[in-house]
Amino acid sequence: MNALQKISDFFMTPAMKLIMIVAALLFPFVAGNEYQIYVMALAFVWAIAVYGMNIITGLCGQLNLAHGGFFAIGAYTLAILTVDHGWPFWWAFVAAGVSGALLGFLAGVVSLRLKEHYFAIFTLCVGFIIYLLIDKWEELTHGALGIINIPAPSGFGLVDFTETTPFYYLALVFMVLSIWLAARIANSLLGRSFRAIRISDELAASLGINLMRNKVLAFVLSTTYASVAGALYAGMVRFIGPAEADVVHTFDMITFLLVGGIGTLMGPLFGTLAITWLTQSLQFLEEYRMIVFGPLLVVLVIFFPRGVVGTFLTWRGRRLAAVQETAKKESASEKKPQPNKAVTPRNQEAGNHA
Amino acid sequence: MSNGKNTLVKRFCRLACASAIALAASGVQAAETVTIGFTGPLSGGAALYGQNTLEGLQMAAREINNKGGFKVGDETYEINLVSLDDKYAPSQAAVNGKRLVQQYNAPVIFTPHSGGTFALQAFNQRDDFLVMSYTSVPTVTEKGNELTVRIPPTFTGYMKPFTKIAMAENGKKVAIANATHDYAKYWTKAFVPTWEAMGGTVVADNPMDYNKSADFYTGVSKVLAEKPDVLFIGGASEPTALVAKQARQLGFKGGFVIMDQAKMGEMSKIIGGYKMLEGSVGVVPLTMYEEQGAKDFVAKYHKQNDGKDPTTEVAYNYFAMHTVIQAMKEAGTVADSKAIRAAMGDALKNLAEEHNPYGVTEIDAKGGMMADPNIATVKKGGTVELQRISEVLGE
Amino acid sequence: MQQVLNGLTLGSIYGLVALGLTLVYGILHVPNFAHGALYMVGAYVSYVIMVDFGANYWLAMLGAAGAVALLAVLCERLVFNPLRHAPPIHDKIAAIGIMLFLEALVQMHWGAEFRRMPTPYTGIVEFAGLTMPAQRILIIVGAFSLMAVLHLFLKKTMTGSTIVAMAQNREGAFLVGIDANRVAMMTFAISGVLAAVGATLFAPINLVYPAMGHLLIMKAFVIIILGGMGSIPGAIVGGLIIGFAEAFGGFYISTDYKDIIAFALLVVILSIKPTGLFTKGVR
Amino acid sequence: MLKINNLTKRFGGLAAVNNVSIEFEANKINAIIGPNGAGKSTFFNLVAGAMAPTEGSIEYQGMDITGMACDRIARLGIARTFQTTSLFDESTVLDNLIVGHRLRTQSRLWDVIINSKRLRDEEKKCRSRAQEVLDFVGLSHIGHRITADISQEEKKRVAFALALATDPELVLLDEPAGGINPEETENLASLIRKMVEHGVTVCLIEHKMDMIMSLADKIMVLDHGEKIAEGTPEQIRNNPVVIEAYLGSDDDAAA
Repeated sequence: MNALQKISDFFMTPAMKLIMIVAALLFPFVAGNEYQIYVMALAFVWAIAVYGMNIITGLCGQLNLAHGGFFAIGAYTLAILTVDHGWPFWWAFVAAGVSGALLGFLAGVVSLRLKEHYFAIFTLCVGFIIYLLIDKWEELTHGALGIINIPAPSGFGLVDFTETTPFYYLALVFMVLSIWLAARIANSLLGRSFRAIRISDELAASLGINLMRNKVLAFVLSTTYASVAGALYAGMVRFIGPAEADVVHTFDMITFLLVGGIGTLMGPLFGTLAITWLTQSLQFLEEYRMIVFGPLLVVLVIFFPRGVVGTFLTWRGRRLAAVQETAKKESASEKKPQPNKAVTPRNQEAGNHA
Repeated sequence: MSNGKNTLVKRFCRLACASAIALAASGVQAAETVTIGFTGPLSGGAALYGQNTLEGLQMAAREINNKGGFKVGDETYEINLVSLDDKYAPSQAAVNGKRLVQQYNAPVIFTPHSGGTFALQAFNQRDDFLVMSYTSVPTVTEKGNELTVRIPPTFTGYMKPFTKIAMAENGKKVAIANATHDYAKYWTKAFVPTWEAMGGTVVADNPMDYNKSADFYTGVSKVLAEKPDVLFIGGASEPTALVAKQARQLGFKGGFVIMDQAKMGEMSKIIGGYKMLEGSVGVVPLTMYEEQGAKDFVAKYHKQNDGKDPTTEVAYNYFAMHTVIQAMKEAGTVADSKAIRAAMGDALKNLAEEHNPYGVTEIDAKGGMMADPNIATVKKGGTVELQRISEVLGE
Repeated sequence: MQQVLNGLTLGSIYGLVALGLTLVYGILHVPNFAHGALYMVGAYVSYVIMVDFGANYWLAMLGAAGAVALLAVLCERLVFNPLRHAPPIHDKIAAIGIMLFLEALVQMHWGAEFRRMPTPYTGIVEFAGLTMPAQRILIIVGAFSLMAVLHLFLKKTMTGSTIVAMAQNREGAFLVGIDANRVAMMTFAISGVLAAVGATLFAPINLVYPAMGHLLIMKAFVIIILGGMGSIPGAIVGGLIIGFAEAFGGFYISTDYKDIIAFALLVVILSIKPTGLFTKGVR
Repeated sequence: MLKINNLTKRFGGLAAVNNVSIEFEANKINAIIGPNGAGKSTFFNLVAGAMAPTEGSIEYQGMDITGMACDRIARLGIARTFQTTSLFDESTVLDNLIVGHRLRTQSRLWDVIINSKRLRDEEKKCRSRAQEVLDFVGLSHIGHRITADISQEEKKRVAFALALATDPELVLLDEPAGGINPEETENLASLIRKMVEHGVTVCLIEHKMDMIMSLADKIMVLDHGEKIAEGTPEQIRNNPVVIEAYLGSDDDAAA
C-alpha cells in the first residue's frame, strides 16, 4: 500500500509533468518509424478537441453533441480561406479559431436556453445542420467533393511542417498550451463556477452564479478548442470532406473522454492516446471495434463513470484523507505538531480536477 | 450484393487469416516478398465496396503466389498484400499510408476512394510510393502528382456517347435526379455541359441522397413535373433501381441516363428485368461482355466463387494488381516506385489478355488508364445492346 | 395532392417512431438515442424472417415486433435501470453505446450492403388521377391503425392507464404504488414494437442497411421536441408536421435541402419558444 | 427585512401560492409550515428568484426584487439551501465550499489566462472564507475528506456552510432537518441559533414540529397556497384554523 501511495504521490508532483513533457519531446527519436509519430501527432490534434469538450461537458455538465461540427467548422474555415482566398496559413488559422468562437457563441446563446436532454438533442441537431450545410452548400464548401491541396502550416522558411516530425512538435506545442489553459480554467474560480453548474443549475444560481453567462463562456471556450483542433487537422491531413462533420467523431470524442475520465485534467489526453493506440494495434479488428466500444461505454458509465484518471483521483483522495486522519490521531496521542502540512495542498489539487 | 452469404464464422476465419498474414509479415521482412499495401473502407457504410476492391487484389495476388511468385532479375518474389481499414476517412487513409510505407516498406499502395487518394498524395512523392487509385474522378491525376495511377478510365468518356444515345432514343429534355455524394457531383458537373453542348436542355435539377433518403417519390415527382424526356439517375445500383422503379410508377415514359456507378445488370435483378429500363443507356456488368479477356476472367471467377458474378471493382483491381506486378518485371525493380510507374505503359502492352478483362491498352502521361469500354442501350422490349464507346461516336 | 399523400406516408412513419421515443421519455426521462438502432434491428429481423425463412409479410412483422420488444426490455433491464439515479449525462452516453453496439453487430453479421425487403403488395392504386403504390397505402393505414390501437390500450386497459399515470407524474404514481419496474419494461416493450412495425412497414419502399436508423431517429427527436417531450398527441401531430414540411419543401424548394428542413424548423421554433410548441406549464 | 405583498403564483389555472402577504424581521428565525403541497417550496422559489411570481411583490431591505434573476438576488444577500443537498461528491469538503464566495469576486476569463494578481487574491479570499464557514459549522476536522464519504448530517452542515460562504443576510433553509435523527436535529437547531446570533436572518421550511416550536420567533402557516395563520409558536399552537388544517389533511405533516 505504501509503495502504491508513493507512486500515486509521484504522479501528482511537478516532476511528473516534466517527465511527461520530456517523454513527448523525445518520442520522435524513440519511435520506430514516422508512422508512429504521425499517429501520435494526429492523436494530439484530437486531444485538443477533446479538451474543449471536457470544458463544456466535463466541467460544466452540458452534453454537447455538436462538438464534431465545430471541429469541422475550424477545418473548413482554414481550408476555404487558404485554398479559395489565398490567405496565409496562420492568418486563416486565427480566423478559424475566431469563427469557431463566434459561431459557438451564436449556437450557445440559442441552445443553452435549453436544459439537459433538450440541450443534448438540440446540439445533436445543430451538429447535423452543420454537416448538412457543409455537404450541400457547394459554392462555399465544395460540397461532397471536399477541399484538396490545403497548405501545411507555414514554417516561415525555418521549418517544413509538411514533414511529420516538425508537425508533431507543432501539435505538441498546441496541445500543451491547451492543457495548460484547461488546467488554469479548471483550477480557477471560473472552473469552480462551471462545476457548480454541473452539480445543479439551481444550486449554482442560488450561489449567485450567472448561469447563462457562464454556460455560454464554457461553450465558446469548447468550440474554440474544437475549431483550433480542426484547423490543425486540416493543415495536417491537407484534404477535408463533409465526413469530418459526421456525428461519429463526436461519439469518438465522448468515448475518449469517458475512458480517460470526464471532468479530470489528464483524462482527455489519457483517453485519446489510449484509444488511438488501441485502435491502431487492433487494426484488424476495425470492423468489430464498435462491438467492443459500445458495451465498453455502457460498462464505463455504469461502473466507472469517472474513467481511469477520475477513479485514480478519487482513490487517491480517499487515501490522503485516511492518511491525514491517522496522522491526526497520532499527533493527538503523541502531542506533536502534525507533519502533514505538505499533504493538504496536494490533496486539494487532486480534488480540483474533479 | 445480397447473395453475399457471409456468415459470422466465415468472416472471423477470413479475419484471422488476414491478421495472421499481417502479423507474419510485420515480424520478418523476408527477402523474397514484396509488400503491396491497401487502405480502404473495410468497415462502416462503404465496407462492401472496399471489400470488393480488396477481393480483386487478393485474387490476383493469390494467383501469382500460387504459381510460385514472379521473377524480377534473378530474384523470385511473392506478394504480401497488407490491407488496412480506413472507414472511408481520408485522415485514416493517411495514417494507414504512413504505416504501410514505414512499417511494411510498401512501394505501392492501393486505395479505392478519391478522399484517401488526396490524403496520400500529400506525402507520396516525398515518401516515395506509388498510389494506385481506384476512382474515376479525374482530379486525382490532373494535379500533376507523378506517382499516382488512376485505375479505371475517367467517367468523362461516357458523356458524349450517353448523351448521343439518350437523345436519339428519347428526346432533348433531361432532368437530373442522381445521387448527392462526391462521385455523383463530379458526374453532374461533366454531364450537364456535354448535354447542353449537344443541343439539349436541362429542365430540372434535383439530386437526392440515395443512401439516406427516406423516400424518392417526393424528389422524383418534382423532376417529373417538368416533363423531361430523359431522367439522369445514378448512385449505388440498388437505390438507383428503386428510383427508376418509382419514376415508372409515377408515370415516366422516357429513358434513363444511368451513371456508371450503377450497373444495369444489378439493377435488373431488383426490378425484375430490363423492361422498366427501356430507352436507357448505362453500363453493364462484365459478365455481359463479349471480349475473350472478359470471358476468361468471368469463367475463372465463377469457378472460384461458386458461380457468383464478379463486380467491376473486383475485375479492375484484379487487373491493376497484375499490371503493377508486370510493371515491376518490366522495370526490373520491386522498390523503385518511379521506375515502376514509368514501366506501366510497357506492362499494359505485355499483359496477358485474361488478366485484362476490360481491355485497357494505354496509360496517359498523368497516370490515367485508358480503355474503350462497352456501354449498353436498352431497346424496346427490354433487349440490351452493347457497343464500344468508339463505335457509338464513330457512327 | 401527390405531395399530401407523400407527406402522409412520411408523417405516419415519423409519428410511429416518435411515439415510441416519447413514451420512453415520458416514463423514464431517458432520451433513447438507441431507438433508431431498434428500428434498424426491426427491419433486419423482418428481412431475415421473410427472406431466409420464407415466411409471410405479416408473420415477419409480428416476429420483428416480438424480437425488438424483447431487445428493448433487455436494454432497459441491463442498462437504463442500473442508471436510474446516475447524472442525466450518463444514460444518454449509455444509449449512444447501445446504438453503436447494435449497429456494429448487425453490420458484422449482415454486412453494410443495402438490402431490399420484399413485400406482397406491389400493386399500384390509381385514384382520381393520383398514383399510389399499395405499400404506401398500407403504411398510412397500418401506422394509423397502430396508433389507434395504442390509444385504446392506453385509455382502456389497466396497464395502459398506469403508463399514462406514470408519464404524467412519476413521483405521484410511485406513491400510489405503481410498480415502476413493470411499467418501465412495458413501455420499452411498446416502444420496441412501434419501432419494429414502423420499420417493417417502411422498409419495402426503402432499403435495409445498418445506418438506416440515423436520420430517422434525429427527426424523431425533432418531432418530440416540437410536440413536447412525453406527449403522445404531440408525437403524432409533430410527425405529420415534419412529414408534410418535407414533402412540400422537397417539392417546392429542393430535395437536396429536404433533410435540413426539419432541423431548421426546430432551430427557429426553439429560438423563439425554448420549451417547444405544445408543452404546457413548467418544464 | 423581507416584505411580501399579495404574492401569487399560478401554474396553468392552479394557484400554488395565493395572495400571501407577510413581513419577516431581521435577526429572527422565521418558519413556514403547512401540509404537503401547501406551496411552501414554491414560496421559497419565488423569494429566491427561481421563479417569477404571477402577481404581487417582494421587497428586500426596501428594494423591490420581484422577478429578479436568482443570481442577482443571491448577490443582494439572500442565500438558500435545498431539500436534497447536492454537492460535489468527488472533491473534498473544503473544496466544495470555495465556490460559495465566488459571487463576491470579479475575476474573469482574462484574469484566468494571465493569472492576474486580482485572481490570486480572490482565490485566497474564497479559500479563507471557506475555511471560516467550515469552522463556523463545526466541521473543520473533516475539511479534507471526500464529500461522498461524510454522513448525512455533515452534508446538511456543509450545505449551510455553502450558503453562508456567500455572505448572506437572509438564509432560506428548505427542510434542513429532513432525514436526520433527533439528536442531530437538536445540534442543527443550535447551529441555526448560532447563525442568528451572528447577524443572519433565517427563514426555514420544516416538518419537524418540535424543532419549529422551540426554534422559531415567528411562524407562517400555508395551506393550499394561502396563508391561514401567522404568529408566535404559542399563537400558532392554539390557532383553531391551523389545527383544523392539520387534522383535516391526512398527511404526516404534524409528526
